[in-house]
Amino acid sequence: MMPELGKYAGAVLGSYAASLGLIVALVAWSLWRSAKVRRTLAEVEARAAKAAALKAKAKKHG
Amino acid sequence: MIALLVRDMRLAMRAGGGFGLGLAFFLLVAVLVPLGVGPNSALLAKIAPGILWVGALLACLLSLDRLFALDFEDGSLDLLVTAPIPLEGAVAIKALAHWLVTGLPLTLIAPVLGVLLNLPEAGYFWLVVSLALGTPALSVIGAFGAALTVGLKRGGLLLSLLVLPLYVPTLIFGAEVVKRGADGMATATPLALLAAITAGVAALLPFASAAAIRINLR
Amino acid sequence: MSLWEYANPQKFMQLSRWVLPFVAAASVLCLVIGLAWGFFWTPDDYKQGSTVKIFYLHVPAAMMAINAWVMMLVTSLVWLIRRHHVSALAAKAAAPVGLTFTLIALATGALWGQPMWGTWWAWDPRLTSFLILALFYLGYIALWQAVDDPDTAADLTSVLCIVGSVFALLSRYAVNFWNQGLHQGASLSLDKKENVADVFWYPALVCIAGFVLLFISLVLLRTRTEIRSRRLGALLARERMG
Amino acid sequence: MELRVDQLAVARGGVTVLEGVSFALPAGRGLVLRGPNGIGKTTLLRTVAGLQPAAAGAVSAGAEAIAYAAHADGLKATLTVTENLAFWAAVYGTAAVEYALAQMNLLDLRDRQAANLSAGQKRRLGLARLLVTGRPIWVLDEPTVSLDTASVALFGDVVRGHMSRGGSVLIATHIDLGIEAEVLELGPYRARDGSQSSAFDAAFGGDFA
Repeated sequence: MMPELGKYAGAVLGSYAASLGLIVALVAWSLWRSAKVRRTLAEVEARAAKAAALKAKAKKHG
Repeated sequence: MIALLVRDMRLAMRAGGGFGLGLAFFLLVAVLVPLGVGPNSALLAKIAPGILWVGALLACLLSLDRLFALDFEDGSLDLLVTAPIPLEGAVAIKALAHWLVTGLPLTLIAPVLGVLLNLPEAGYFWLVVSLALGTPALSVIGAFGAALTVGLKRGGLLLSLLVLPLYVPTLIFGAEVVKRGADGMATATPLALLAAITAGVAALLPFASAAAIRINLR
Repeated sequence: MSLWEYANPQKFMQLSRWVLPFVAAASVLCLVIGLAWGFFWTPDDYKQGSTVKIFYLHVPAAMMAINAWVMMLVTSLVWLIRRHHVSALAAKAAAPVGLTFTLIALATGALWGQPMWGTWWAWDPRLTSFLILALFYLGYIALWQAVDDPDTAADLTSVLCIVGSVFALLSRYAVNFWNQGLHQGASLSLDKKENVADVFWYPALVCIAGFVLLFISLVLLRTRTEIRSRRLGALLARERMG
Repeated sequence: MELRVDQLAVARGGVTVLEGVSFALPAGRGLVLRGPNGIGKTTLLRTVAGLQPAAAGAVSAGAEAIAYAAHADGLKATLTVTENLAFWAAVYGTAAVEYALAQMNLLDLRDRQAANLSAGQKRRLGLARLLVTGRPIWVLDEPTVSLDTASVALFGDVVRGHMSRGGSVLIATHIDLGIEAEVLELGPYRARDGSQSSAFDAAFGGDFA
């Protein structure tokens, strides 16, 4: 199945490895950052909602 | 406007350091390169135009981070923005003042350093002409970089990263003029392109620089 | 319904959440098909041998490296003129993608140049231009990183992007003037496809489609992250103020 | 020339700090802004002076009628007192250097470099700049910082003189300058629950699940 690359095997395989490596690294970094920001945002949103609920409650009683 | 030019020149003269530092750096480059590449005069003659242009460019870069930062720190940039002179004009004047205290002395001292680097005789005239035409562009482009980074801590390094790629066309055409002049070839084309870049950036870039300063002061 | 509605972050988030999986899947599909086709089922070039297979990575990456900058230029202009936050954030999101494509084009170019020209690096006008383009990307990204206030950063980077575009064009011209170069002419353009035999051309087209879709999906994903991060910053600022 | 501020909202770092600020300052009058630290006095004054855009609302007087003075005096340490003032006089196209020196009691120091002035003397020089601008509306941010009692009184006289010639003064200060001026408490204009500017809320306020 593997095509005969001849004397240029190093250059061809190196190109594919370098390119795919860079792309995979970029995608992985983007996904990791996306997940991290999404998680932090969810935490802060929950905190903000809780604070708002507390404030509303205090208003009702006071 | 003229008052601003006079003030900036006066400040540069009295501060002492800034004025001489660029020249000293330029001199050091011209001394260190032969020490690094060896005393072969044919090789030095060949690379002299490029070394002299790169040296002038880096010497220009040295004092750029103070161009607006000093005025920003002591509050006079705020006052200049609210003053009745257009900020675009003020930026252009400050770039002109920067050129008068760095670019112009570099241009005048360059032939002396050309001797150190064995620049061929035919090259001296073109060295002075190309630096005289090209260094104003370096000051104006540098003013743009300084305007972008004016409010930043550690702006100096970022300034170099932003400005050096913008210097590429000026450097290429400037060094090309000297190279061709030294080889006794026709210099009209790169010289015209160099002049066109200088004229273009002097006319247009102050608008971008003024916009960047206004954004940074908000 | 006007196109500008999608410039609203909420609208953008809704639309992109729906679109992103499809674009991402299509991009993976195109890249796998195009690269596998090119790698396994195309013949060697009579002159360049098997190095012709690098073409399927090198050319699409180089095209997208430039297109990414053009996209940043357009979104920067939109931000300066119409003040749509999504536009500025999309430009910010695209820059690292563009830089990666530039690096791919440079790396594959060096690997290709070694057997063809006998050197890893030649100061050839095209390679040099891409090196300068990489510097422009670095400066742009560094400026985003250095400025704290997000709107100020968006304004400054937009100005830099516009000025940088002019200088990138000037540099391209200057570099051409400076060295006529070893690089073959543009081997792929839509009206000149006779330069390349059909066997190479069809898989290359699939690869180009794959790179375009990859760029779109990465920019969508990263823009979504930037929007969330803006909202996060705003919420934290509100918390601090009590 | 009247300064009129209408429903002004100002933002610092993208967060609205004051909103709904309205006042009118007729020629010959003074207005003192008061409020706790951090409420946004400096931001408000910078917005009025045209250094930053308003988040909402309008300022009627053009920026070219306003002379602004802030904490930093914009002095150059290596220039003499006269040179510092002469520069601004040239920029504003006036010839009032001698008059300004006399008014701020700087005549004896005229040839001294700004680097060799005390903090209070520098401040006086910074304020003398206002006199050479020839502009009718002064916008001052804490002008009396580092001035001693005598200098505060001197500055109060200068401000009164300016008002008697038809000039007006908008000033943020904690101390009494001894001038006749109305007082505007900024407390009631504090932006509600530290809210974002409305445009930003519309853009980033929603649900980003």
